[in-house]
Amino acid sequence: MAHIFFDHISTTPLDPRVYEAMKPYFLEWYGNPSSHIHDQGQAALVAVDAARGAVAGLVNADPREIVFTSGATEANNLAIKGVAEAHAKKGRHIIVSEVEHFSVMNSLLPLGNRGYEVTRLKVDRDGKVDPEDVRSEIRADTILISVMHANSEIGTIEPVAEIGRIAREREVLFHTDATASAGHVPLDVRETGADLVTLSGHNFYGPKGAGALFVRDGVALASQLDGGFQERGFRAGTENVPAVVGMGAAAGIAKAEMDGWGDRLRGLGKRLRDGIEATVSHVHFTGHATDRLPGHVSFWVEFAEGESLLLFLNLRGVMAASGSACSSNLRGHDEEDLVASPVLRAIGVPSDVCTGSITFSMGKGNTGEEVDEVLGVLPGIVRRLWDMSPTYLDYQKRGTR
Amino acid sequence: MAHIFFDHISTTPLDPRVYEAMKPYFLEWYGNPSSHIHDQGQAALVAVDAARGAVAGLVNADPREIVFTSGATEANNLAIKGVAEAHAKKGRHIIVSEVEHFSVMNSLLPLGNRGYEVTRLKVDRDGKVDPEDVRSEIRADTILISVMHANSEIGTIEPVAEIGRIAREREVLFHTDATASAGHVPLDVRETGADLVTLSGHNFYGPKGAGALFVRDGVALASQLDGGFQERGFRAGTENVPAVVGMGAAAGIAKAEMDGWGDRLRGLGKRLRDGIEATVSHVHFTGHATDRLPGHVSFWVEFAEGESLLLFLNLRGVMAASGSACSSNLRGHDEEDLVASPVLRAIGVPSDVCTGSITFSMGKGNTGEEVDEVLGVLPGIVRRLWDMSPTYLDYQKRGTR
Amino acid sequence: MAGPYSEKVMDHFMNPRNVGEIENADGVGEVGNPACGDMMRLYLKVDGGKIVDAKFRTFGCGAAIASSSMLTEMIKGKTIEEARAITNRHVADALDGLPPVKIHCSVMAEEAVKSALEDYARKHAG
Amino acid sequence: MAGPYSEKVMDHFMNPRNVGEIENADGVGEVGNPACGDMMRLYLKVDGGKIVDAKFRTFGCGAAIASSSMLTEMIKGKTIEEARAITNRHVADALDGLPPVKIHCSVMAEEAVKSALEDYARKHAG
Ligand SMILES: Cc1ncc(COP(=O)(O)O)c(C=O)c1O
Ligand SMILES: Cc1ncc(COP(=O)(O)O)c(C=O)c1O
Repeated sequence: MAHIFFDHISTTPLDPRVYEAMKPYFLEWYGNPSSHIHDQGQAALVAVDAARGAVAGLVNADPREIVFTSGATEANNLAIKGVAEAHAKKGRHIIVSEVEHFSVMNSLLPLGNRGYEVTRLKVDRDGKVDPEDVRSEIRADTILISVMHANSEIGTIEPVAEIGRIAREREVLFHTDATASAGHVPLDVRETGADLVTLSGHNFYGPKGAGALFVRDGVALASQLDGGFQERGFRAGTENVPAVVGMGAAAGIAKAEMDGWGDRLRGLGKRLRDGIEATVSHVHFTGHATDRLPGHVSFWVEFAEGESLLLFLNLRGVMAASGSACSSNLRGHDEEDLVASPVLRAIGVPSDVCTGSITFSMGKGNTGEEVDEVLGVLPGIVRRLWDMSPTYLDYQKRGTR
Repeated sequence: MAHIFFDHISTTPLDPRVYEAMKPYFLEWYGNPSSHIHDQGQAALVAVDAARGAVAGLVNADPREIVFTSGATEANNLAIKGVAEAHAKKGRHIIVSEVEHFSVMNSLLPLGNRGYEVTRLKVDRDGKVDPEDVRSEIRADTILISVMHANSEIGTIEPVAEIGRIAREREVLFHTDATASAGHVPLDVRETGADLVTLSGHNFYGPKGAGALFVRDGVALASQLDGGFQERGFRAGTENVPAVVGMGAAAGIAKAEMDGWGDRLRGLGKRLRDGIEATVSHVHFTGHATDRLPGHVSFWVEFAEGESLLLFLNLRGVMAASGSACSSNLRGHDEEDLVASPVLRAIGVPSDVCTGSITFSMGKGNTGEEVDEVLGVLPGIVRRLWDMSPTYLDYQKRGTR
Repeated sequence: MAGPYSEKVMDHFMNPRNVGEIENADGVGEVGNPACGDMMRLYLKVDGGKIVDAKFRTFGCGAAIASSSMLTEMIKGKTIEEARAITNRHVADALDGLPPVKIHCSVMAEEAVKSALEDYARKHAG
Repeated sequence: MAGPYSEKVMDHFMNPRNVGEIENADGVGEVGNPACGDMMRLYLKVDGGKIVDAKFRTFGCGAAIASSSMLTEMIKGKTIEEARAITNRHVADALDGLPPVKIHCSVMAEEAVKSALEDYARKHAG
């Protein structure tokens, strides 16, 4: 059967070259970088610092500005809670967009009990924040603006450079969650004017278990994982050496190759989108038409439910996502954990149809043949679900929705 | 040159069988467990849950009671801060021993600003907590007792079962940091009466990047990493699948084999200790003579400084630690970061000599020949440092310290 | 590869039994709401106090479709009393279980049959 | 394997120059404290306003031993004024740098020579 992975927003396959780079740090050089007084520890420390340089290089940062974490969730928690804690004297007002990932949104929750106020910026139909809204929401006690670089669910790239400019002008710290975009589209922390940037290794062909927070030199931040003196005091805990090495290798590869990937993936994205448009009716594409992640095609289909679409696609060897991974999480305690996608609601998708969303996210390994194969199976699957659906029946009888 | 790793308290070499278990989850099964609607995600989820079962099996827990984290530091932070936050209504008093790791001690620091009070229990000359001290320090507003299972620096195993009994009697939650002991000596969470136990994969021949917190069913705990709905809401963030799988494999191996390792290591430990005693004068062994980690030999030498000892040992291919890895950390900003070991101070080692401490921690791969080789080089190194030392000179001239 | 669902669920999802409508059904039940992600419509044909035919149309997830399909299989041939006694637990068990977050789909099935039987009772009360 | 220290530091650590005592030294300086992990004792032989010999004993880390060794090399043959002008920076630079946490070892070297020269001045004041 086919094995077509179109779910790169959830994670990406490890690049074999990255794996090769990691290998020596499993069996041979297993040292703890804190024990750098001896050869094993020293080898680990040197490897971590080389990776730090490579990750810094990806976003034009100084190596000293890279704080390794266990992943994007931890980096987002550190950015939000770390700034909130360190700047509480200046104020307790934080501005975010309403399409941020749960790891930003939920980091704000514990702050609510401590007197922090949050302004959630509306987005337009394409999922974009209006930088002028940022400007008008800034108050004297605003300490942080957090707007993501790219949205994983609908692919839209936010105007972070404009937001960064406003943040700098008004002397408010600016964090951007670049989990979905880093390593895929260029991101220069100097040009963006970001003070804090979240990066995730496993989202650009690196390993799970390594993320990073760019922390502009001089930005005060309260550590959220307390313990030993690793990561210059910003993040305690023995470094995950192989994963950090892998993230460094992935950063180096992405820097060198992402322009090429991007061009190819934009082509595949167009081919997929055009094909869907031509073969499936009642389809509504989501996100910005051009300012979007390469290879990312997202839409919703009327009269069909997303999970069923995904299950049938998977039965044909096609792996995709419906909205954020979270919203199709079957591991919750009860149905309360099956939240409708806040992103789709934010862009105005009617709630009775937003459960029918699909996100196809392609990666550098995908091919035109795979696109064609997906286009070959999708219409039949949609038809099958329509034929089972009472809402589609009613629509046909009434000739209207 | 020799390559003798006697620093297993800082980290352990990965067991090749563990690496084999991890391998399929790098290039082949790279899915995100949250995307379990498709085959890639499902494979990841199944693997994580199998690992959960294996880790639970190591300490006689239910799989539902295992929360995977990025490591021991995170598990300790989650235990301390998570209980503090979730039980603030009951009280704000926490009891710890004064020999806890920095990741427990420093987790208490941010709580200080929020009205929490901490009682630090004294230890005896062997580094042991007296359970009766625990009993007498419990107050109506005590919400947590945290006493480590084994101390990595001096090897002493604490009387956790007695402390657990007192904690249960008085209905106070009990956390034990088993980073140094789990997978090396038996630990049954039911017998110990612990409500929370910290486990660390890379400390028992598993990979870096995976730790776990045992959370007894029903114990309320506030998540410290907020985001998606992973780990039953206790810990957000995409699971580090290969590392978690590796920790599971390491747990299974440890459960089956640790008794054998322990016996061998106790033998090697005795050989090393006896040899040092016979060949080096002015040596003082630290920690409990019998209630200690197998293969763990710790001591301090008068008139010699620890870092110099380690450097010379490393030049002879022998890798060891001086006190906690932290206290020999050369990565700090300034000398304030070179803290004298709080553990050695706690057991009454005079501060002018505690810089001369050495911890040899052997692992299952070490041999008797390696012990003999270390015994062959140590006396000469000590002599060399003495010959350079003004304090040794004075001692010899005065014939007294 | 084991999926998030049992083999039974996947079988009924992939090959749902009794999809369709019954013209001039004796009872029709509709529960759920597309806004909540699931909507189930159940048609019954009743003869001599027995359910002689059942068909459904469902908009929803894998569990919703499988629960609908399993329900129709379970009630066909049953008396009205027997059908009324069916609980969500019976449906879920017949499917070899459902993930906790999907239990509500079996609840929907239970509600659908109750609702269709009420409709039948209302229509045949006079 | 590159260690935490420069090759220069390691060279002076492994093969320290001028370890020992000078009987009837013209100046002796002692700085540091074993409780802080480092103690340095410096002996000077002065002749015609020049340091003609220097020896040391040091208890301490790699950087402390290397700084002591380097210092003795640097001051031998220097005039008292030249030796007094030596700063911790000179010592650290001569060692191709020290980790930030170890800068205090070079400071100790600077203090040791100043202390030994003061001792010399005191002894030879009258
Ligand atoms: C935009 C964004 N930020 C953060 C995260 C969290 O990443 P992780 O689960 O790897 O920690 C995700 C994951 O999907 C994401 O899409
Ligand atoms: C007793 C103890 N607890 C916790 C830790 C922290 O472990 P990690 O750095 O792997 O997070 C250590 C590390 O040395 C330790 O010895």
